[in-house]
Amino acid sequence: PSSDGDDSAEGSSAVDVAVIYSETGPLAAYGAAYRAGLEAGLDYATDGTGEVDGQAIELSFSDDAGDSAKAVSLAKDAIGSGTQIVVGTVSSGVALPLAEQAEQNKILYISGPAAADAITGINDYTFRSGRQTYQDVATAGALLGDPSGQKVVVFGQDNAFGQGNAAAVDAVLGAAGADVQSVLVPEDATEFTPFARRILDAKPDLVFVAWAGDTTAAMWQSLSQQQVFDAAPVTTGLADVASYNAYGAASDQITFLSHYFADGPDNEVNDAMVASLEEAGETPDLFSPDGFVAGQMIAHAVAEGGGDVDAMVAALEGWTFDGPKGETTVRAEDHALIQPMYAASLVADGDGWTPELVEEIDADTVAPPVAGE
Amino acid sequence: MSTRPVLVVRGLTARIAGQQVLEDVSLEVPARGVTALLGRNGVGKTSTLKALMGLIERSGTIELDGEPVDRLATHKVVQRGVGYVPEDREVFGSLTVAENLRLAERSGGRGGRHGVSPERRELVGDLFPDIIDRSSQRAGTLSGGQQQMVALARALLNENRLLLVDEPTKGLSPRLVGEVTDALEKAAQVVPVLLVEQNLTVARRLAGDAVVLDGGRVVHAGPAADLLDDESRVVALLGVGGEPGQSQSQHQSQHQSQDQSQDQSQHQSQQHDTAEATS
Amino acid sequence: MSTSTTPPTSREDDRPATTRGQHGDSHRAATPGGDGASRTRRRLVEPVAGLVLLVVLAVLPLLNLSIPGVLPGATYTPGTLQLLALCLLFASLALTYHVLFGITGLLSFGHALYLAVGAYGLGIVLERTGLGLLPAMVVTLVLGIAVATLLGAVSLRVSGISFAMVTLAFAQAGSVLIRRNPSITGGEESLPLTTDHVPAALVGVIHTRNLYWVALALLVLVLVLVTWFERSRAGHVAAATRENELRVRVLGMRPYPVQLLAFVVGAGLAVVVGMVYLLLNSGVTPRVASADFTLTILVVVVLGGLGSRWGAVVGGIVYTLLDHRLTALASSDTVEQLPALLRVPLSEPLFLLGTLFVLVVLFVPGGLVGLGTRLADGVRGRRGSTADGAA
Amino acid sequence: MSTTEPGATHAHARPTGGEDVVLSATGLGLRIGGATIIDDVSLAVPRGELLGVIGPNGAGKTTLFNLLSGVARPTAGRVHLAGRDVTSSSVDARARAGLGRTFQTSNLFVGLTVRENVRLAAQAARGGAVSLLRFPRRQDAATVDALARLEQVGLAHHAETLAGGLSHGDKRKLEIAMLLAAGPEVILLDEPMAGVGSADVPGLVEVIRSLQREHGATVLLVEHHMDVVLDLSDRLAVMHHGSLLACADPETVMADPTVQSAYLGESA
Amino acid sequence: MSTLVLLLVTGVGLGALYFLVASGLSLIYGLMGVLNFAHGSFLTLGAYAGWEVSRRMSDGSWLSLVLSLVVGAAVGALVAIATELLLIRRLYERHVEQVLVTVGLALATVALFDGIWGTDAVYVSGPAWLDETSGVLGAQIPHDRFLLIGVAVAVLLGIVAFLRFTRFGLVIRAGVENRSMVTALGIDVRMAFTVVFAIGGAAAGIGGVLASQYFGYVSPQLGASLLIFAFIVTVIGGLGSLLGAAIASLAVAVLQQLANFYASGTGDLVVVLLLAAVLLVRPSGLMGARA
Ligand SMILES: Nc1ncnc2c1ncn2[C@@H]1O[C@H](COP(=O)(O)OP(=O)(O)OP(=O)(O)O)[C@@H](O)[C@H]1O
Ligand SMILES: Nc1ncnc2c1ncn2[C@@H]1O[C@H](COP(=O)(O)OP(=O)(O)OP(=O)(O)O)[C@@H](O)[C@H]1O
Ligand SMILES: [Mg+2]
Ligand SMILES: [Mg+2]
Repeated sequence: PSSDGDDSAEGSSAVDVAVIYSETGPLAAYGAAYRAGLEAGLDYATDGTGEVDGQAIELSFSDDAGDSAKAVSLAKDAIGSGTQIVVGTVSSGVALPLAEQAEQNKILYISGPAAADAITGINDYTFRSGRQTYQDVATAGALLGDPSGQKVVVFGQDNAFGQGNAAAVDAVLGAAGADVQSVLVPEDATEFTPFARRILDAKPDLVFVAWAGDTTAAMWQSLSQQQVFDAAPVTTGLADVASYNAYGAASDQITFLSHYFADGPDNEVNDAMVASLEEAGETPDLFSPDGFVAGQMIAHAVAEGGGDVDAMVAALEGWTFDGPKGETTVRAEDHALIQPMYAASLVADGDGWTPELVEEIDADTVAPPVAGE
Repeated sequence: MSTRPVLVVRGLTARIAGQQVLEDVSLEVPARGVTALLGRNGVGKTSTLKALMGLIERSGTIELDGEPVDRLATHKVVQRGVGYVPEDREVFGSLTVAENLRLAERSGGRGGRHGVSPERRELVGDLFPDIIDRSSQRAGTLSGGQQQMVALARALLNENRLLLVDEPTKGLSPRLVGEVTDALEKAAQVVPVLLVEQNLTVARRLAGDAVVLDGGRVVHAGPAADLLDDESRVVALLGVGGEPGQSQSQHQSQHQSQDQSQDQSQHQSQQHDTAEATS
Repeated sequence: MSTSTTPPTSREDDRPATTRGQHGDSHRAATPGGDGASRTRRRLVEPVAGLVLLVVLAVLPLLNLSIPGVLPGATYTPGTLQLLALCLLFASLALTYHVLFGITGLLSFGHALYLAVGAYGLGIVLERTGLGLLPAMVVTLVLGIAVATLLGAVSLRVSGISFAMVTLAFAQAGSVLIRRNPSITGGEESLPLTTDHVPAALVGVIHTRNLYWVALALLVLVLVLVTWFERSRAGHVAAATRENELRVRVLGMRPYPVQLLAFVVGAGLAVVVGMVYLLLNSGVTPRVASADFTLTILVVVVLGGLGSRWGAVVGGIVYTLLDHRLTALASSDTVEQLPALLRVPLSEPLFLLGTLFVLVVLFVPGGLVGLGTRLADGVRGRRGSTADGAA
Repeated sequence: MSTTEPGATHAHARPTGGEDVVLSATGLGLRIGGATIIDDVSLAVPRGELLGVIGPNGAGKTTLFNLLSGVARPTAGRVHLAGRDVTSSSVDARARAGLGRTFQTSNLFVGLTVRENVRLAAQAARGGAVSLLRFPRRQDAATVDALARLEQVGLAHHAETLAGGLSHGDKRKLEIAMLLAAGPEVILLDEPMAGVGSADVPGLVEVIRSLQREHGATVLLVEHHMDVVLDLSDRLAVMHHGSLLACADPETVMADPTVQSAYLGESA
Repeated sequence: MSTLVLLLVTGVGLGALYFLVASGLSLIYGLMGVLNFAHGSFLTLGAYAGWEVSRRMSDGSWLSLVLSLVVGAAVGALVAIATELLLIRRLYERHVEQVLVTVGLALATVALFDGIWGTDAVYVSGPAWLDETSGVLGAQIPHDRFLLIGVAVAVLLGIVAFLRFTRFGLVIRAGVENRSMVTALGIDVRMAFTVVFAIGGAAAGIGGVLASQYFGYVSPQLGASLLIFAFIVTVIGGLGSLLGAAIASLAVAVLQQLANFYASGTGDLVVVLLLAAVLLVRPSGLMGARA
């Protein structure tokens, strides 16, 4: 960290933070949750002042519309005009190029909800404020108990997300002795019956579903109709609030692993976040904590590292703090964000469904192996 | 007699693609007989007909039987009783001959079959048995002359107040030229015709009046005979310097020229009132 | 009567689309035939104006110019230079499409594939081989041309809308393959540029200026090559093929090789553009291989003015500016404060872009360049007619 | 028409037996679906002859031209061009072997200028048309030739007009100019005079005559203007219902009663 | 065996969906030569309209489904008419420009839907019976497939009857070839074009409502995601041939199902290859009229 004298010299000037996220485009809903969380988090970390040690933290939001070319161009604009901290984006396809920019230009980058494992340990300048795929999968593993000898089928889309999940399951459960097999569906497919049959043909002991996108409802319906639930327990990640109605008839038969839902964690930070979001007219959602934690990390980095990138990186590395999900650690070696995860179930609630906590999974249980080792 | 002209055109100006092709064309088509529209290539004959039909941008006044039609959409003009035979035949190549004809049958309402009298159909059948035989052939595969027949038949199927006919004998065999000329002559007895024709023999035989265009303007109007029988005028207005190879074509035209003189005397009587109208 | 014939563009034009003068040269040739002087003047004007423009563009990074609302900042700042470089890149891409569609009349729905081949090809070659940047580019270009020749040779067996669909299908297959093989291409998570063998001068925000110059050089290169092709005898035969294939054959020439040549030239240049795209964005996502992206190129070419080289260039620049800056406009405070009826559409940049595009197609048939020429001709025409009147 | 000399004396150059046949068809036939469109047509055209082809509408004249030029493929018979069997050659291969044609309805590059239309024809004939390394120039041989051809048919003043904007008659003239520029040895003319104003007919007749006389081209001419056909033809072929009725000197043909009734329509 | 039955029957169901999407497209494209990229938006809008209806009615009754279909069709027809009057009409006979305006319209409308209904999918439910299954030769066939097949057949017959028993088909085929000549025969070709566009739009609206039932959701991307298959089906089937489109829909869907099951999810690639192969062998498509 630089000397106090330097800090106060810069004290008058504001610290610029460029937030690049999806305000429009297909992931706009995630973007909105992230932004609300971020504003709440910074507010919380600075006690509502928006200032750290007398330096105002200026967030400037810009829209990448989910397009990496736009994001890079926005990042270059920000970096070129002296910004040292870039945060955000909800899509992995945008986060990785931004991480690349961070390394090329030696600035601090804190990635948002993008789940790709590849972001962890990608370079010295890149951090993450959300969870990663490995943690999802490890949560499922924790639910399974002792996996050895069990047959696990990963059902997902045949793209980076699905394949990443399949690989992670293999790494987590396969390593623990499970027989992992995957059924991957072409991304553009609209008829899932044949794939449901494939799951059945595999005679699984556990089905792990990794799915994103609009076809979720149709997929679950096919699984119900072909009676996959009768064959084996099914687990999947609980997505955002808007999707709670997508699981249809299968809702109460699925064991969900969850990154976050409002009633999951039980701690003060979470209460504060939920209160602050509700006050702002927002609903706490899957990616609220990603934004909130980003806010906390920004405040901490600025407080400890001042305007110096290396100092900010050093300040974040190994930092343990209380986040909305409880005790959270930025692992020094690869910047993985070590955090607890949740198991949940959906229960009928009038017309819709609400998640209920089944179990909190300890942060260390689901911690990814150190990247690059 | 004081029959008024069926078509009165005043100050017709037209543009294609922003370029002026007609300038202040005024002409009248008498209520009977054939009026020939003559001129060298590219002077605007076809454009005149298209402008009358509303197929190209135009301004000026056009009256059909005293009613202005210059602001009507093309199909409205046609529904007022104007038949059109276009220069390039413009048959619908992907439709069959029968479909081409069916499409041309006009009716008061839509969809119905009424409006075309059996006599009309018979007339067309008599004139062009060839194409009736080919009802189910796609018009695009017809020979050039056959397509010309379809184009003519489409116009002759309906009762019209005026026919606009653009080079109907182009591409027809001499025999058919004769027959089409006969047909037009017959048609002209019930419906006036404005005829564009390069074949002066045909024009001479049919036309009562003639209008000559040059450079998008009318340069002459009057009785056809006055123009076509006056060699020096023909040369001056149409640029025709005596028919080529006259000697070789003697045995072919002898017969026709006899017809011609008869026709001309026939026409003579009609020409008086029209001459008055145009002067 | 005047002897001038301007290409018909009126709405009531009753000829099929293909008969309208869309050929850059024919536009020029078709303007007043009589006065050779104005033609030679024009012949000189184009290169001179081009050169001046080139110089201005080249020194832009050294200047401190700001165009508020259009550019995000002063011209020397990296963000602005990056945006300008993207503009130039898109202009180049549009030019490569002009070779296919504008000159040869080949409506391809799969042109994005070649951009993707360039970007992914270079990315993969750099990542998997120890080759330096230039050798890697050569390898990629050779590969790209091979792919273009093969797919072009197959798709050109059909024509018209069938050709469009076959190219669409190939591009779709390419897109599926890219998304489905993340271990090679990174899939949705993007393929990053491996910078080990890339000269340091092309890496990092402080060097954005160099990347801008690379993009400018690319545009000049593509413009020269496309102009070359268009002006060459082969280009003229390609234009003739667009107009009337049978007639070309009756004159004893084979349309197929000419079309294939145009296809490979267009696609090959797109591969080069793709390589620069990778450098500029230091990564690539499957978006560039999507059918939407091809449509975007089509939009650009039409926006600028179909059939004209400068149209493609102008279209590429304007489109990119709009695409990036409308996003900023849409999220601006002014829009936020509008009533919902206005705010909802205005806060969607793509809505604005789509609407604008529709308006251009409807009301500005020659695209932006056509609009420019028409305005200029209007002025000149009025001056001309008064001169005539005086004479 | 200042470029053609009027009043060139006319003489029928009769083909002598056993001369050099440049284009021939043997047993040519075309059936589409159940219809016989061309039926067993055999024809030999000696070098330098001008053969008129007449017949009622729909007799198969245009189709015969399509078969000879490769636009359509026969279902029977063979076509020989300059001693080579070209039955299965493509349109462009036959064009390169010296066959040129015009179309009954004008078939032009409507979006290119008149000059460019003719220039393309001239360049195609000279070779190297698809060169990437050479450019059309105002002074190059092909352009100079093109402008001369336009002069010859009386279209020089339209050189910079888009071909699509020409009037019908002018398009016919452009077709002929393109043919002149391509300079083929064997020429198929499908109703070149249809729609041409009477004023311009003599000029075009002279142009066609010069093709044969001065350039030694072999010409097949379909035309319904009898005076033109009779004026130009060395021999006359008569098509009827897809068959070749007769092929002889004009006097003999014109005297044939079938021709009189079916074609000329004179109830002799 | 039961697996094969399941694949075939659901394949036919998927084919029915493809046909519902493609029918309007094929009608408009085949008759008018307009490759309507905005067709997907018509479909999405129909689906949203249907959803708005069913969410106002008590969700899940047959009446509300029928009403959704009617409203969806009406909305589809109305936007199609508006599109035709405002955009397409000005560009008759300029097919490339027509394609382009529809591209622009598609871009703009998808963004507009994003703005109005949000980017998240809204979930749709219909009569409970549709979510149930019946055993057919040992395979569990979801009932909504039967609904899809039934409606697809009805739409096919309806459009064929329209073309056969009215003059519209004739007028439009002629109008596409040479519009000014049709007007020169005294026919108001513009009206005919509008009517056909409206029918295409109504078909899209119905397709949209049923697609949303089938997928269980509506999102701004719904139409666009189906559009590419509709294009492929239309082109394989052959220009303007509705029957061709129907056959191609079945072929594509069944092939896709089988390839997805037996050839490890290569359905998409197989369809692309099928398209290329069909066009290379028969450039005019399976039942295309024009060569
Ligand atoms: N589509 C067009 N675009 C531009 N100019 C045109 C177009 N059509 C016709 N013209 C011009 O309009 C003028 C008149 O043409 P029009 O077709 O009316 O002549 P015409 O008297 O019928 O000639 P022809 O006897 O050759 O048929 C011509 O100079 C022609 O060049
Ligand atoms: N696909 C087809 N099916 C049936 N008949 C056909 C087909 N194609 C052409 N024909 C017929 O073949 C005959 C020959 O036509 P062609 O065009 O060769 O005649 P033509 O002698 O050139 O006549 P014209 O002098 O009128 O131009 C015509 O009767 C035509 O209707
Ligand atoms: Mg004319
Ligand atoms: Mg013919």
